[in-house]
Amino acid sequence: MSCLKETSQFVFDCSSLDFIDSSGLGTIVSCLRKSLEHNGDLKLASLGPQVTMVLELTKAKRLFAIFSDAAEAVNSYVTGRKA
Amino acid sequence: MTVNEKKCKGITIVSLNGSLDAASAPGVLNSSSALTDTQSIVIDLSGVDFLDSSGLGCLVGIARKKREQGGDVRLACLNEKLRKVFDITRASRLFDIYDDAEYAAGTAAKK
Amino acid sequence: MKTLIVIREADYGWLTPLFPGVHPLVMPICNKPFIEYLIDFSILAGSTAVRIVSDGPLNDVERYCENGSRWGIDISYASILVDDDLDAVMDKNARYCSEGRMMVTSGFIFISYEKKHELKPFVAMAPAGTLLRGSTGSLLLTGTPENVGEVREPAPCSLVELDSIGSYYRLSTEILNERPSPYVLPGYSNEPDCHIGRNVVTSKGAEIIKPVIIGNNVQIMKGAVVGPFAVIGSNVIVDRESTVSNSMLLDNTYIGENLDIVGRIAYGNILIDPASGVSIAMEDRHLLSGMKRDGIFGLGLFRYLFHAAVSLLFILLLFIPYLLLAPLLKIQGKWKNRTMTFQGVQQGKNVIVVRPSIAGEGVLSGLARSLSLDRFAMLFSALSGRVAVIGSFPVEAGRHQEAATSVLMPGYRPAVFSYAEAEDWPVNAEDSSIVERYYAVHGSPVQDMVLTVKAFLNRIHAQDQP
Amino acid sequence: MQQERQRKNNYPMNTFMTMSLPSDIHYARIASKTAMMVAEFFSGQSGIAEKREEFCHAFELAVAEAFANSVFNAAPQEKERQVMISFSSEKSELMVSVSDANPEFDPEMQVPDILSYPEHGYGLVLIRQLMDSVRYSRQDGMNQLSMIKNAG
Repeated sequence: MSCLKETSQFVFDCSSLDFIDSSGLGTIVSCLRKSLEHNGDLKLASLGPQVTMVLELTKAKRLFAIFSDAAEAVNSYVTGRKA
Repeated sequence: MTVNEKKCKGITIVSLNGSLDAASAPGVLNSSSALTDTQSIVIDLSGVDFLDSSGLGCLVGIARKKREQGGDVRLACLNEKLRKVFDITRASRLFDIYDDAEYAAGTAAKK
Repeated sequence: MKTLIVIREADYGWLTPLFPGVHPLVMPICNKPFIEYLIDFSILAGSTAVRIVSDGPLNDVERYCENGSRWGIDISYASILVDDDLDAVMDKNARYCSEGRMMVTSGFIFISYEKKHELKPFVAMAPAGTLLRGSTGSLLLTGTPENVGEVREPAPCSLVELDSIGSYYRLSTEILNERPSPYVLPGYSNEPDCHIGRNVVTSKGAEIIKPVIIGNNVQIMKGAVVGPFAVIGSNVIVDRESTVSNSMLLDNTYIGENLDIVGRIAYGNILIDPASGVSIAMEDRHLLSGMKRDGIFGLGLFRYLFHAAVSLLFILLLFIPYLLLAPLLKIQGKWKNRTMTFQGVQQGKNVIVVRPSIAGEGVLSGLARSLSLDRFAMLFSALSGRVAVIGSFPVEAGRHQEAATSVLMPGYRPAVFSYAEAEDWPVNAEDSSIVERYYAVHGSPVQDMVLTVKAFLNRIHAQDQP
Repeated sequence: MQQERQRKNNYPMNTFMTMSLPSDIHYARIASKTAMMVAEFFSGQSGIAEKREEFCHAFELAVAEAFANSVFNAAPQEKERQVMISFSSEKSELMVSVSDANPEFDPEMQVPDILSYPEHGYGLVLIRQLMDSVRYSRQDGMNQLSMIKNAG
């Protein structure tokens, strides 16, 4: 994650993500860990049904702030509002 | 394989007896003109104790020729062994199958 | 009275894509196939015979119900065409229907009833006509009533339509919740809301919360929580620290470690959300099955080396007996080399091995069998890494054509000896799969070696028995 | 477990019958009836009761199909050819193999769409559905179709 040098606050827009497996999930979780280490956060937006089910199944859903769309997620960094 | 015929309400019921298999199937068509003409018939299979894929192919051939010429074939009284062959090959999708030959002839006559 | 059960492919079209390979009539509802509820109902209503009629295939149903002797009634089957109406169906079964009173169920419907209300006199007295009707099915009576008397309204039964995965889920939950339950559910039960099947192993620290129904051959591992409201089928493992509540796990499902199954239906590697109908197939099986597909045959390199070493050991051990016995038995005609094709770890990738058969009752053939000389050639396949030295009992290619082996048996890994042989379980694909799966996940190289020796010794022992 | 062991011992792998018939369709009934009787004998020995009839019919029909397949696959001038049928068993499984020296054939043939009224091609479909395991091999100019069904 080279962009970690400039920022540590991320939003992953998942609207075009229609499938995730456990290694994909592992990557996202390690991204989250790195951003948290840099006092940032990684928020997820526009999750499809499959992705939501996998997150719930693996309990990973609890780790992320999840928003219905990307703009809302970006806004939350400014306003500090919770998901 | 023996073949018998009888009329019921104007419809011919052809009863087959014995085993309808690769050896006997070619002879069946010649044994009764009712199997090859254009009239609708009922084939009573209650006396058939063994049916293989050639026998099934023979019944399918009769149905095709009849239907091409405006007639029809109904089948009656399949035992469990025969029903299994029809089920596996999906041939049950091609035939009206009755559990009573005379009743099948009766409803065919009304049509 | 007789019953006619009419079900069409169009009635259950929604189910086929969700549960490929499962006929709706044998689809389990609380671990009991759907058709059994209808049969129970028919018997309670006074039927002595049931005929199942469909425009689709019925062989799966036939395999389960056979001729009905299990229930003490006659069960027969018949085919209809797609566009036959109910009159045509009755015509085609005229002989069966000729004896007067008939009860006809049509469509993919569940009939719920209460045991305490007498169904039989009600059905015997009710006039001909539709008793219950829904948008996708109905229950009707034909012929004159058998008894005269005053018909008590309303009918002591009601109709539940099964038209979506949501309705199937709701029905299962309802049955699980019903108390005292009017339905006889499989499994041992000393409380109405808890049914447990054969060979259910609950590890220390695992928790079961009622209401719950558990099938046969189930392992619930350490720290796992099952229930409330869980229907667990047969041959299921719920691995460490996972929770299953408000959910149904169908037969042959493996729930990996640390997973949350809440309000879901799981079937092999398929996970369904009954509320939305969304169904996902776990392409990487280990989300559900908790294992990785590493190595050439599902083993890591380290484990492979271990297996190769163990097979080398056995080759050295059996080399001399093989040289002595095999030619002798070949001359006697009792030793026949057979080339067998087994399903590999991956679907479609078969493994070809030599697995001779040793016939006869003599001392020599007995000795050869007890020394597992029939597996001798296979040890070389293990040495070259094409099969494992211990793992699953190999499934012959072509055995399970319809369903992928990996779905039927997650963790499948063909081997010289099987874990089932080591643990002295009955060796057949269905019963042994659970123990094989357990070791496929929790086994270690050392344990593999111990179990290989155990399997070998068990085979000697098996021959000693009279 | 004791029972399981006993069953293993009573039925070791055993080739108990081999027969050779002329490659002529009129012998198909002899082949299939024999198969049925072998299945009856075997299922009686292994003590299955409930599905016995189904088990025997499966063998009767599968052997009839395999035999007919063999005969129709032979070139017409090869009438003097033979079809070999052999029965063997292992534990609760009965195996029959049908072999001949005819040209190679495709055992994976699919049944054509039934609604187009196909008159041939159901044979191997039936065999595959009736038996638990079906294997085709071609070796030294011989076709061998091995079929196994579990009586348990």
